[in-house]
Amino acid sequence: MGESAQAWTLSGALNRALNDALADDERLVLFGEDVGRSGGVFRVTDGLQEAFGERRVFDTPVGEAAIAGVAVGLAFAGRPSVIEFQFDAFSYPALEQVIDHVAKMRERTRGRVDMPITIRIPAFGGIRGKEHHGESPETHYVHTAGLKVVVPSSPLDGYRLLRAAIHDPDPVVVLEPKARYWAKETGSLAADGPGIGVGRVLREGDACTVVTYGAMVARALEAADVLAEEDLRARVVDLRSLSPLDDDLLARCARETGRVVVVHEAPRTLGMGAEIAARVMELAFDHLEAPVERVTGWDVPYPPASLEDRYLPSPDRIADAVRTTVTY
Amino acid sequence: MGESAQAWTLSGALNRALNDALADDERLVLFGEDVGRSGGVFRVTDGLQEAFGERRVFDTPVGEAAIAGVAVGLAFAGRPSVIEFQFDAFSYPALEQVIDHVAKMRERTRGRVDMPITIRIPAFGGIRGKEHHGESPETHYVHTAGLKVVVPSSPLDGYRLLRAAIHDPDPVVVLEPKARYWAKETGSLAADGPGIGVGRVLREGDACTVVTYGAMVARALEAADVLAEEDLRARVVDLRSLSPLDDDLLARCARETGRVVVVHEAPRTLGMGAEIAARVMELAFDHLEAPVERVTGWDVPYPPASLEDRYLPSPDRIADAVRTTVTY
Amino acid sequence: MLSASEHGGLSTVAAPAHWAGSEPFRIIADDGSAVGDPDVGLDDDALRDILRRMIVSRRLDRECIALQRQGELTVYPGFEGQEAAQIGSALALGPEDFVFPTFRELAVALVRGVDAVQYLQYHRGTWHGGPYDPRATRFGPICIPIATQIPHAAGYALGQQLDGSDVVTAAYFGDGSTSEGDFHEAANLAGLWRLPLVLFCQNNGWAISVPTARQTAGEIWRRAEGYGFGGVRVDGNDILAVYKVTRDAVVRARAHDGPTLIEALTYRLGAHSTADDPGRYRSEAEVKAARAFDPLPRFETWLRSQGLADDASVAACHGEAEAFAMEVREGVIATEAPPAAWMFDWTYAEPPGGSWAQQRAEALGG
Amino acid sequence: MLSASEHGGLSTVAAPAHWAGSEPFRIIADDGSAVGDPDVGLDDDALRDILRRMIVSRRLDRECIALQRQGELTVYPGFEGQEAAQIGSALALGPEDFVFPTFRELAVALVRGVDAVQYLQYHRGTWHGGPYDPRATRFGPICIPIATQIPHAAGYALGQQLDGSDVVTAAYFGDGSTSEGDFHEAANLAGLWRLPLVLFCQNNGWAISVPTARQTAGEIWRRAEGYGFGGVRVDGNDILAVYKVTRDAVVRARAHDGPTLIEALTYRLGAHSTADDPGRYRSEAEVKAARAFDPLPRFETWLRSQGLADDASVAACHGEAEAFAMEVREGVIATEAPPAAWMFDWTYAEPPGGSWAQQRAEALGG
Ligand SMILES: Cc1ncc(C[n+]2csc(CCOP(=O)(O)OP(=O)(O)O)c2C)c(N)n1
Ligand SMILES: Cc1ncc(C[n+]2csc(CCOP(=O)(O)OP(=O)(O)O)c2C)c(N)n1
Ligand SMILES: [Mg+2]
Ligand SMILES: [Mg+2]
Repeated sequence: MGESAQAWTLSGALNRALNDALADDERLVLFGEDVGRSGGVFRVTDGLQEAFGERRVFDTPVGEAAIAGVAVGLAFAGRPSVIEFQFDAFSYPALEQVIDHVAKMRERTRGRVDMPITIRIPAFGGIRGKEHHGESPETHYVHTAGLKVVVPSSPLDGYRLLRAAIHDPDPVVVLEPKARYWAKETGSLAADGPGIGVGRVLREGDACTVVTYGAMVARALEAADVLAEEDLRARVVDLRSLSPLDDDLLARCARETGRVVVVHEAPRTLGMGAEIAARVMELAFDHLEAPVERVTGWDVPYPPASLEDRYLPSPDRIADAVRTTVTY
Repeated sequence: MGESAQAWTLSGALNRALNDALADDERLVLFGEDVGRSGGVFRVTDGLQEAFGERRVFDTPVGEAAIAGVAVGLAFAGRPSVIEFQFDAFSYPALEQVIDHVAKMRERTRGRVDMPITIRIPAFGGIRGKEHHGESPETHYVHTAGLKVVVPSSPLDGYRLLRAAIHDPDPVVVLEPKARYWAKETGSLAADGPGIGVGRVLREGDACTVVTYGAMVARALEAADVLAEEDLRARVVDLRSLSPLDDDLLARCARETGRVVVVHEAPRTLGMGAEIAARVMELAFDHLEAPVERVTGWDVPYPPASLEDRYLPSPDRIADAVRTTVTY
Repeated sequence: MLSASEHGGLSTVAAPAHWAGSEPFRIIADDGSAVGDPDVGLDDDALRDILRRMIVSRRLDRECIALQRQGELTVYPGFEGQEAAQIGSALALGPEDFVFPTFRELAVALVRGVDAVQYLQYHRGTWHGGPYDPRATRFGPICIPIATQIPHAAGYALGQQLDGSDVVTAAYFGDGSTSEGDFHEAANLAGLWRLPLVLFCQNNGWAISVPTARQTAGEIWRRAEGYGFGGVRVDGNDILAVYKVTRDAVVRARAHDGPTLIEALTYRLGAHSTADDPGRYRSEAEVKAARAFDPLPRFETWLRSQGLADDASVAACHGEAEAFAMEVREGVIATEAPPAAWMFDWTYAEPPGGSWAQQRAEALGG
Repeated sequence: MLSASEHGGLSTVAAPAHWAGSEPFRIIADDGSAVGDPDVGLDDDALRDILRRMIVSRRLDRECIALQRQGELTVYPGFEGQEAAQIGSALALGPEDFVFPTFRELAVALVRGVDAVQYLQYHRGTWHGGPYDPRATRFGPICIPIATQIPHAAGYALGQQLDGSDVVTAAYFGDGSTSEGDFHEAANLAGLWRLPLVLFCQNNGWAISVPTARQTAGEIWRRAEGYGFGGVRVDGNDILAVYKVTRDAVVRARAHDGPTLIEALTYRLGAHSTADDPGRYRSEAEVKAARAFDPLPRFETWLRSQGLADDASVAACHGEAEAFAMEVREGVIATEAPPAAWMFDWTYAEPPGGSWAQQRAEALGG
């Protein structure tokens, strides 16, 4: 993009990514509920209909199964698409289409029909939302072979990951942490840099590795700050890509720090922490000094706004887990 | 039931469980696609409509979301129900209703409205079925707080678990291993015995614990037979209940054998093996002599019939994993 | 689009675009004059009470928006303009009948006797969609996932049918909701099983930013025929007409004559919710025009013309509304966060031990 | 239920129950006499070719059942009785038009030029639903999850509309499929966007064991009106009538005049699939009665009456059918399991490394 550095929100950076992708590929279309005229509940599609017209950027009726199914049909017609499910839980009505078709059509047709579909979902909690507006749906997608799943944690990386998702010939689910839409980062947007499948170390440390993604990255960094004052240097890894996972990075960090804490908002059982714990054990068993700790949402429905803070991993809980791990 | 011992198929035992539950609770209703007149694709509901009438046992149109939604409405009206989704993948259209309502209604209403709904799903592979007829959907349900999930591996236990599921005031998903519908076991059907949340040791051993469920139980026992000839005594655990998991049993076995192999048909990533590996590490880290091995379906769509044997864990693969583990 | 005069009233502005097409059933015209038979079986007291309810509901709705602005509620979805549709239909139900609402039916909830402060716990973020007792109030939990409550209503109605009860079930939903698969599957069941069910659609012209013309090319009430039962289109801002068609539908359902789909043409005068800025997608002029079809002045005018309302009685209603709004405000503000234990207390009737119990301890210890 | 004579034909037995209600469009009566204009724009060669296709398709269908019984195919869903609906509609499509089928459209596939052996790889269990090239044959992958292909067809049609192409898309589905949410969501989009789409429903009276009367209380073709477009009911065992209504729908779609819902009344003479035992839920007598409405003798009788078929020509068709069935049989039996690597080769266009690549190695090494 070559623009000079400026302050971006995640919403703004994602908006720019969509804009640039639509400009780059004139066959790309973007659709979903309220993404057109109004520009989206979180303004991520703001101005795109105006810029690219109603044939490229359009509103659909309320019906998520059809949104996903139409994307599949468009892929048959040689059109890549970006679709949006308005909130996490509102992606569930489309799960049959996504699991049975979006994820499997390429395999079914022996590679003759790609599914270049980007599924954007404003996801996760932390915005004092109502029921069904704070869910962490990643397990459903990560468990589904044929899909890729990414979660940006910052504006500049959001731009990069969304461009990569749209560019990828495979279907990619982009889970956008709602709680970070308005967080700012200064820099220049660039599509190059680490792609899908690659995690990044955001803070170096050797006492323990905190592995996380999305809005929990900021909390992990906060926890690391606190721990640093105790001379406990925690490494913080932003996974970025939940499927595929960056096995090399996990292996390296587990080996180097011998201790791993996983943090996510989703309920614990069969949340990402389970997979990461299992892989870390497989990849670095002999190096582990302590069991992998999971700091997660509880195995209960996402709570009402007034209890959100008792549900989501806090910097305190993360720091405690690190302390437990290093003193194991 | 007090009947004298006889040979039961899983299909027959489940049929009897439904029959006895319908007889015990006259408010219970049973419905789904082809469960009435025809008695179900796997004959599990055979004869029930005749015995209990069309008002208690009835066919629905093709529409899984409505099947689940109607069960929710019936629960409001004070009626427990048993619903069937005809095959694993055909439970996906109902995931929104199941995740958003079946699992959460009790919490939403502060316990005022129970959801005594039993969701029966003929599941898993191994029958040379078509696409969408060999899926292992357990991850979607186990990750969803508010649900319980059980998987019988044998006729007598099938009877017990299905009766327990129907009796439970919470919604219970019963995943019935299609590949075992016609396997026989001789004994008397009884509803008492280990309930939901309790696993069982099917074969004692101290070299390693093989943890599994459903149709893989028989394969794990086969593997254990082979290993026994090598003087390798593998303990075999049938989980029975995937949610809640029997943490005590997992902890005890991991501590006693120091080595754990998990076997399931579902793709590896975020399959039950991930959760079990994570828990075993949490519960018995200091006792583990080797990383938990996962013998699973691959992270690809369930293959066509002719490749099924290359996808499902075989007794050979299981035995190999045990050997790897014990020589780690 | 129908012009206002074609539309049967005397307004000088055009009716909302989505009111075009088949003529809706109507009793009181936009200007408050009767164009049908206003004797719908309600006596004078009942008619006066209707106006009171409309005024009280609207006042509370506005108070809720104010409470949200002041940070006392989280996002709130207002219903201004839809009072006739909500109250008219709710009054047609009997006390034992059961309602499955969306998230915008506060006026229906009030008719059902739901405690407003309890209801608003949901919007305060102190509990989920079912803070009141749905069984006692016969008003189901607030339901967010669009159209998913319609199969619940079908199931409840089936339960009544199986019990041989004469309870009628009503499902409320919006125009946007009719595009979801769940609407369809439930409506088909309603027809197939001849369920004692009223499917009440408030076509308020909008599904967030999407106008009805971009939601469907058909007329919603016509869908019923494809399911083998009757549909009716009614002027949803004409409270007597709404009451009448709903009561007819309830009578039919109670007599085991099957379901009815009602499309009530109304207009969402406010934003989709307090989080929404309708300036992005609709003009002020359109809203201003729609105000001319406001159900409140229409009914008030007619009521005055019948000698059933005058300045004093209307003022009394407003006084009551004001007092009620203040009472609810206080109640809302006094509502505190529940104990953290509640996150775990209702998840299961028979809660697991093991890791789950340990999580509970961890969460509540912290 | 219509009696046979009301039904326009001369059969002495009653028509299938689900044919009751609105009179379907019909050209050739059950006894092979014309009751409408048989000039549907097909010349004599084309008419002769239709009979040939019907005979060849039926023969292949029976061969597939035999192959399944002999263990050469896994479960196979036959289409006997539905040849007129499938072939008549498929012939009305142009070569560039695109079909999204269910799992029962082998006769359509043959018209589209799909290689039968390739198609049957699916039923042999050597590949998934898309063993042929869907783009080349313009016939989508075999689709199992009921009604999910209908939104795909809507999306493909939307793609054509965006491209300004005049390609028409056809979605095939059954009576049972119309109860799924996906049917509804897609049909609504079709009407809203006036998509160049033909929604072709084969109402064969059964969804596995559930008769149409227990599937819906409405008439399927009537659903269209609720979505703002046209529906038509046709005698699905009258191949000229099917051809005519489908061609009209295709012409409309190609002229950008929007979608059409066609309900073709037919009857599934065989089991749902080779795994199904219809004796559990329907009587032999019913099937025997339905045989009187078999589309093959009907068309053959008419063709003979026009002097376009005689014993020799019919025998030639049967000879060709026999030869084709044998050829396909050999091809099917010769089809072997694919290499295990194929499990991994098509999952991703850009396959992951790490654990995924390692699983691949593990699987293929073993
Ligand atoms: C399944 C699902 N998808 C999307 C949403 C987001 N959403 C909330 S309200 C709404 C529009 C509903 O429109 P309508 O049914 O007309 O009701 P109204 O808001 O006008 O009362 C949408 C799409 C949702 N709540 N649930
Ligand atoms: C989503 C889904 N639910 C259930 C099934 C199981 N099933 C296979 S065929 C069938 C009936 C389909 O009936 P219809 O649409 O009339 O087609 P037909 O079989 O008569 O051709 C059902 C329920 C399925 N394949 N997909
Ligand atoms: Mg609306
Ligand atoms: Mg059918």
